[in-house]
Amino acid sequence: MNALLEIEGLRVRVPYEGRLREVVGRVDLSIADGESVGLVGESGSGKSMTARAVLRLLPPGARVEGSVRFDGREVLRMSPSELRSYRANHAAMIFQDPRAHTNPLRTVGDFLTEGLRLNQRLPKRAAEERARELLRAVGIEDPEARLSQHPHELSGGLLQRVMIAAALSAGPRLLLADEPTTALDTTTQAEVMAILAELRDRLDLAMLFITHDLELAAATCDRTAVMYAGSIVEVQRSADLHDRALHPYTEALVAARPSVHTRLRRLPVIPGRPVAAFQAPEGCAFAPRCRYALPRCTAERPVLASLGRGVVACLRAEELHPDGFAAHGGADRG
Amino acid sequence: MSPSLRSRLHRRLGPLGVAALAVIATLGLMAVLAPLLPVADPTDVDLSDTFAPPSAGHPFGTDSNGRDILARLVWGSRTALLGPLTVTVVATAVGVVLAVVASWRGGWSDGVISRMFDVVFAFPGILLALVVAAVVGAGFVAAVAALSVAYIPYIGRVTRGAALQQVRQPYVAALSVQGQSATAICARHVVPNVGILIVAQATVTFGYALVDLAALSYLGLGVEQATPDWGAIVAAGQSDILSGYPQQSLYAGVLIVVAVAACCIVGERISDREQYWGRLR
Amino acid sequence: MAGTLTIALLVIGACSGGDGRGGRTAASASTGGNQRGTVLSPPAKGQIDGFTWALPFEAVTLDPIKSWNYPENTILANLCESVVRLSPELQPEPGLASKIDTSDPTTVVLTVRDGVTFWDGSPMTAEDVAFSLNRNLQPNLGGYFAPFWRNVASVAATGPSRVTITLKQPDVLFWKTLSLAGGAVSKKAYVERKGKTYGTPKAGLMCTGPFTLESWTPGQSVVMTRYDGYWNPDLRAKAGRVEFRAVADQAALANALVTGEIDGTFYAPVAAIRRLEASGAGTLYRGASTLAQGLIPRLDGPLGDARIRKALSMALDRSVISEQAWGGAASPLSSIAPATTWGYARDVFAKAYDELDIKPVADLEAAKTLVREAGAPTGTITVWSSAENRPAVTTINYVADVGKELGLNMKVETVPIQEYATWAYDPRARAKTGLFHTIWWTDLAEPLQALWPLVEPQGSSNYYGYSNPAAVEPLVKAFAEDDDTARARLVTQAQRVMVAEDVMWIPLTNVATLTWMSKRITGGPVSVPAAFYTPWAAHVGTP
Amino acid sequence: MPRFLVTRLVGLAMTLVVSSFLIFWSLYLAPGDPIATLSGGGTLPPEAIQALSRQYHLDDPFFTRYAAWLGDVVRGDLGESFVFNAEVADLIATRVGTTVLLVAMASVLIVGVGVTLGVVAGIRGGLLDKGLLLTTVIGQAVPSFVAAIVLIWLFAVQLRWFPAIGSGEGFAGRLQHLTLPAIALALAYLAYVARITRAATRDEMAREHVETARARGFSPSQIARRHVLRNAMIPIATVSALTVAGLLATTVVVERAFNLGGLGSLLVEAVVRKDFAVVQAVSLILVTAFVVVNNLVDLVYVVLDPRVELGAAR
Repeated sequence: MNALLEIEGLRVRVPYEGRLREVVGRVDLSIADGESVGLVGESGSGKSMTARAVLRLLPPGARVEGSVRFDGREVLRMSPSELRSYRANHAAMIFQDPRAHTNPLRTVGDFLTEGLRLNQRLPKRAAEERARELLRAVGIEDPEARLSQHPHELSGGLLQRVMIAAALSAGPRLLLADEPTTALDTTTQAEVMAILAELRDRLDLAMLFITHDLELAAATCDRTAVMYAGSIVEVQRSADLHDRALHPYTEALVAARPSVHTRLRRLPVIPGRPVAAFQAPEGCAFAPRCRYALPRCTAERPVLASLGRGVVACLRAEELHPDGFAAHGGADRG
Repeated sequence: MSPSLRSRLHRRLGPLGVAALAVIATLGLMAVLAPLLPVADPTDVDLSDTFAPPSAGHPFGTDSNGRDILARLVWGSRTALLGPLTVTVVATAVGVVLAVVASWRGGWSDGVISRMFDVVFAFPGILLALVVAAVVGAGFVAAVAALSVAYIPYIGRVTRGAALQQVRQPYVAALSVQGQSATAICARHVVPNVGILIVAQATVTFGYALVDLAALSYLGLGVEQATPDWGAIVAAGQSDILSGYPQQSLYAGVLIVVAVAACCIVGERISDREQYWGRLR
Repeated sequence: MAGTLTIALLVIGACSGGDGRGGRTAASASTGGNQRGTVLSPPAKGQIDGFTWALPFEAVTLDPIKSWNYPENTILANLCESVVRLSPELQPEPGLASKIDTSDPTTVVLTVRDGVTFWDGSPMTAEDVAFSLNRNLQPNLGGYFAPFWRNVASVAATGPSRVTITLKQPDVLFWKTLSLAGGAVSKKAYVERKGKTYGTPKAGLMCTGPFTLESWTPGQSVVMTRYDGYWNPDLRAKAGRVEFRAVADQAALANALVTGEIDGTFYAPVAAIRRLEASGAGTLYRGASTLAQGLIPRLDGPLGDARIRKALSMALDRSVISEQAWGGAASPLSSIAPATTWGYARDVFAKAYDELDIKPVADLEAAKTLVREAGAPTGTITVWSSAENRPAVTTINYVADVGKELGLNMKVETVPIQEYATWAYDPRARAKTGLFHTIWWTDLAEPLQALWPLVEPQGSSNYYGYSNPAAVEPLVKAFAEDDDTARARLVTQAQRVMVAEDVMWIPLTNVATLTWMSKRITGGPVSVPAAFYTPWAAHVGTP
Repeated sequence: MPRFLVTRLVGLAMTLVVSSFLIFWSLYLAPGDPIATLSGGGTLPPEAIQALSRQYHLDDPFFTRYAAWLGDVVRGDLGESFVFNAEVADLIATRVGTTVLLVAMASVLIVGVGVTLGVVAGIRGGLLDKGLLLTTVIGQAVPSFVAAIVLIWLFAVQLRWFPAIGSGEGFAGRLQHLTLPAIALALAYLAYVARITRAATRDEMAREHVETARARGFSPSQIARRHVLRNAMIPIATVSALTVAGLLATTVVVERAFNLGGLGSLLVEAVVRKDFAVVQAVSLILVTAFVVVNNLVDLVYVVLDPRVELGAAR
C-alpha cells in the first residue's frame, strides 16, 4: 500500500500573546490512497491544527517543523503557486461549522462555481451545470433553487452537504474533514456521514477524519489515531480499538463513552483536565491523569512504538498488555 | 503603582496604551497642579517684552502681548481639559441612565428614548453649539452645555446596545426572581458589566469634545481670548506665524493632537481588548 | 452740525491707520497726532486689466442711504458718487453738484453737473438728485444718515439743473455731509422700480460712478467693471475690473496678500507688518487717518469717580500701545479729535491740544496716588472689545493689566466683530460693560463732528448718558458759529471738559491706515476715510 | 423589503419633524422679544416689524406658527434675513455650491484614500501596517483648523502650489482652490476611516469563510477581492457614510480658515450677527442632510448584505 500522505515529526507552534506556543508536539501519521483515518482527541489536543498543517493552512506567524509529504511531494516546501494548485486540485477540506465557513454574502451557486471557474477555468455555464451535478451527488434535491439561495437560507446539514460538494468539485484525492458533523443534530449527522462514506467509496478518496468522537471515528474509518496534548499517543485499526485500546488515554475515552452494549449507572470520567501541547508537563503528558502512572512516567517522555498491530506511546504499554501482539511485528507505522 | 496593577494595565492596554494613559495622566496632573507649578501669571501682559525668545524667565518665550507662553500652555490645560471633562461626565451620566432605562423598560420607553437619541444625534456637536450660541450668546459655558447634550447619544447608543444584551442574560432574571429591585440590579450588575465599554466610549468622547471645543475657540465662539486655552492659543498665534513666530500655535497645536491621540488610543485599546476577551470567553 | 452719527463706529477687523512716521516723531505730547501721514500713493502709469481688493467683512447693503460702514463705503465710493466730494485732506469739493451755494444760512442750492450719465446711458437730472437726497428724509427707508438731516425741511428740484435744500435752522456742517454716501445720486426710475430691494445683491444699483456694479455674489465677491461713459475723462478708471473679497480672518488675509492672491486692502493686518514689508510683494503705506483709538468708561459703578478714570488714563503708556499693540502704526493721542480732523484754525486746535496735558508716557506713581486719594473701588469692570482686531485685543489686555496694578478689578471680554457692532445700538449689551474699547473715524475735517455725538442728549452714541452743560453748551453754539476760529475755540473748550476734567473718553492713539498695494498696482489715496468719499479705485493702475 | 423601507422612512420623517421643531422652538428660548432676535437687535421700521410678524406668523398660536413655518420651509420659502437684507434662500443658494463641492472632495479623499490605505494595511500587514497605524492614530487627532494652518503655511505660502484663500471660479479653479481645504477637512476622518477599514479588513481576513477560500486554493488577490473586501464593505460603508454626513457640520471651521464663502461661514456669520432666520434655515439644511445621508446607509445595507433583507428595523 502506497502512502498518499506522510506526516513525519510534525511540530507546530503558533504565536500567542507575543510568544510561540506549541500546539502540535510530535505527529507521525500516514494515509494510504483511498484509506480513511480518524484523528481523535479532545479540544485543544492539536488535531485540527494537524489537519490544517496538511494544507499549510496555519495562522500567520506559525512555525512548522517536520515533514508533510503528499504523493511524495513536500507540502511544507511548496511554492505559493504549487501550494495553491495542491489545495485546489489534490486535497480538500471541510469544516466543522459550515455556516461560518461560507461567505454569507454569496449565493450557494457562487460558492460552488467559484472553484470551478477560478481553478478549473470552466466557463460560467459549464460551471453551473457542474454545480448542479455536484449538488445532486450530495443528495440535494432541486439544485436549481438552491444555487440562487444564500447560506443563511439553508439548514446546517444542507449547507454541510454544499460544503462537501464544493470540496469534491475539483476531484481531490484527499479529503480533510474537520469535525464535519459536530455542529449538526444527530439525524443530520448520520445523513452527512452516510453521504461522505458513499462518496468516498465511489471516488476512492482518502480521508483524514478529525473528531472528538472515538466511536464515530472507529465506525467510519479504517484506522484511528488518538491525540493527546499535541501528540499522537496511539494508532490502531479501528476494529481493534474498542476492545483493545493500547494507551490508557484511549482506554479511558472508550470507557467514558456510553454504549448501547454497556449499561453503567454512572459513566466513568477521566480525572483532571485535558491540556494543550504547550501546557504539557515533563514526561508523559497524560501522566497526571493516568490511573497507571508511575513516577518514571512524569520524568520520561514516551515515543510511539509498535505494539501488536498498532503503535502506542506509553512507557508501560508492553507491561499493561502482556498478551502482546508483538509477534505480528511490522505493524503500520502511525 | 503596584506591580500587579501595572502588569494588569499593560495586559489590558498594551505598551502604546500605557504610554497614552501616562500622557493623559501627566496632562491631567498639569491641569490640577497649575497653581502650584513654578510658572508665571498667564495673564501678565508686558508690552515691552513681546515675542521674546526662550529665556530663564520665559522658558518657551512670550507671545504678542508679552505673556509667558509656558504659563499659558500650563494654565490652558485647565480650560482645555475641564471643558471636555464636563462634557464627558454629563453626557456619560445622562446617556447611561437613559440607555439603562431604555434597555430595562423596553417597549414604549425604549422607543421614546431611542428616538430621542436619534434626534439629538442629528445635531452634530459643533452645529448644536452654534445654534446655542445664536440663542444665548457665544461663550465657554454655552459651548460646553451644547456639547454635553450633543454627545449623549454617542454614549447612550453604545450603552443601550450592550445593556440590552445584559438584560436578556439569565442572571438578571434570576436576580429579579430573588426580589432585587430593578435599580439595584442595574446599578450593581448591568452597568458594571458594560462599564468597560462605557469607559472606552467616554474616553473617545473626551477626545472629540476637546477638538470641538478647540474648534469653537478657534471660531471665536468658545472661551474668552484672555483665558488661557489651547484652542484659543492656536487661534491667537495664527497671525504670528507669518511674522515668523509660530511657537505658541505650534506648541498648543501639538498639545491638542497629543491629548486627543492619547484619548483615542486608550479608548480604542479598552474596547479592542474587551471585544477580544469577549470572543475568547 | 446735525450729525449725531457723523462719527462712524469703526468695526473693522484689522484696522489700522494714522501715520506711522508721525507716530514716532509724535512721541512728544506737543505734536501728538499733529503730523500728516501719507495720503496718496505714487500715481499709476498705465492701464490694468483688473485687481482684487480685500474687505474686512462682507457688505450688507449697497443702498447709499444705508451705507455707512467700512466695506460698503470702500465699494460704493467708486459706484455711486455724491453731490459733494471730499479731497484727500477731507475738504469738501464739488462732486455731482458743480456748484454748492450756501450763501443763505438756511438754504443749500446745488447746481447739477452737466453731461453726467447713469450707467444705462441716460442723463442725470435735477429730478434724480432731489429724489435721491429725499430718500434720507423718509423714516421708513431706514436710512443711516437721517440724523444729519434733522434740520432739513425739504429738498426739491427747483430748475432744470437746480436742487434747493431748505433748512429749518442754520447748520454750517450740513452741506459738507452731502459728501457721504447719503449725498449719493441714484437714478429715480430705477430705484422706484426696485423698491425696497434697491442696493441688494439681486436688485443692484444705478449710479454714475467710474465703475458699474457687475455682480454681487454674497459669500463670494463683489465685482465692478469700468464705466466707459463716465463723465470725467480725468478720472476714467485705469482698471477694467475690480473684485472685492471679504476676508475676516487676519491670518488668511496676510497669507493672501503675501502670495499676491489679493492685490490690496485698506486694512492690512498689524500682525503681518514685518512679514509684508519683508516679502517684497508690494508696498505697505501708513496712510493718514482720522481713526482715534479710545476707551469709553462707564460714568457710574467702579469707574464712577472721575479721579479713578483719570488715574487709569495717566497709568496707560500711549507710546507702548502705539509701538507694541500697533506695531508702530499708530501714534499717541491726547484728544478725541486727532490733528487730521483739524480742517481749519489749526493753531487754535494745536494750542488746545498741548494744554490737555495728557502724556504719551505713563506716570504710574501719580496714578496710584490718585487712586489712593479716591479710594480703590470694588466691583468688576468689564473691558469690551472686538475679538478680531488684534491691536485692540492687545490693548485691552494691557489696559486690564495696568488696571490690576492700580488695584482695579478688570475683566476682559472680546466678542466677534459683528456682535461688537450691536453694542452701539443695544443698551442690553452695553449694560454689561464698564469700559468700552473703540476706534472711531471722523469723516470730515471737523472736530465738532467727532465730539458732538458723544455728548448729544439722548443721542445714540452718548453711550453712558454723559451730560455736562460745560461741554454740551459750547458744542451747541458751535453748530451755528460760522467763524472758524470762534468755532474752534468752542470745540476745544468742550473737548477740554470732556477729556481732561470729566474723563468721559480716555484717548489712546491716532491709528494709521495700513494700506497694502501689491507690486502690480499703484495710484490713488491710501488714507481712510479719505478714500471712502472719492472714486479711489479709478486711480489704480500699473506702476 | 417594503416593510423595512417603510419603517426606515417613518423613522426618518419623525426625526426630521422633531429636529425641525427643536430648531423652530429654539427661537423662543432666546432671551427677549422674537422680533428683536429676528432683527438681529437692530431697530426696525414699523413696516419691517409687520413684515416679520407676518412672515413668522407671530400673531398666531405657537403650533400654528410652527406648522406655517414648516409649510413655508417645505415649499422652499426660507424667509428673509433682516441682517443681510436678502432672501434666506438666495443667501444659501449662492453658498451651497462651495460647501457641497468641498464636502464632496473631502468625501472622495476620505473614502478613496482612507479605504485604500486601510485595505492595503489590513491585507498586507507587517511594517506598512504598523506605520499606518501610528500615522493614523496621530492623524485622527489633528483638528481641522490645525491642519489648515499647517497646509496653508506649507503649500500656499512657502511652496505656492495652491491658493491660500477663496473658493475660486470655474470648475478647475474651484478644484484647485478647494484642494487644501478638502485635505484639511478630510485628514482626521481619513485617518479614522483608514483605521476602521483596516480593522474591518483584518476581522474579515480572520473569518472562517476566508479560511475556506484559502483551503480551496484561491490566490490572495482573489480572496481579497471576492471575499474580504465585499464583506468588510458593510462596516466601512457605515462609518464612511456617517463620517461624510458629519463633514457638513465641520466645514464651518475649514471655511473660516480658508475664507471660503460656504454654508458654514454663513452659519457662523449669522450666529455672531444673531440672524435667526439664517441660523434656523442653515441648521435645518445641515440636520436634514445629516439625517438623510445617515439613513441612506441603511439602504446600502440592503444592497450589501442579503441577511438584512427581511430584518425590518435594526
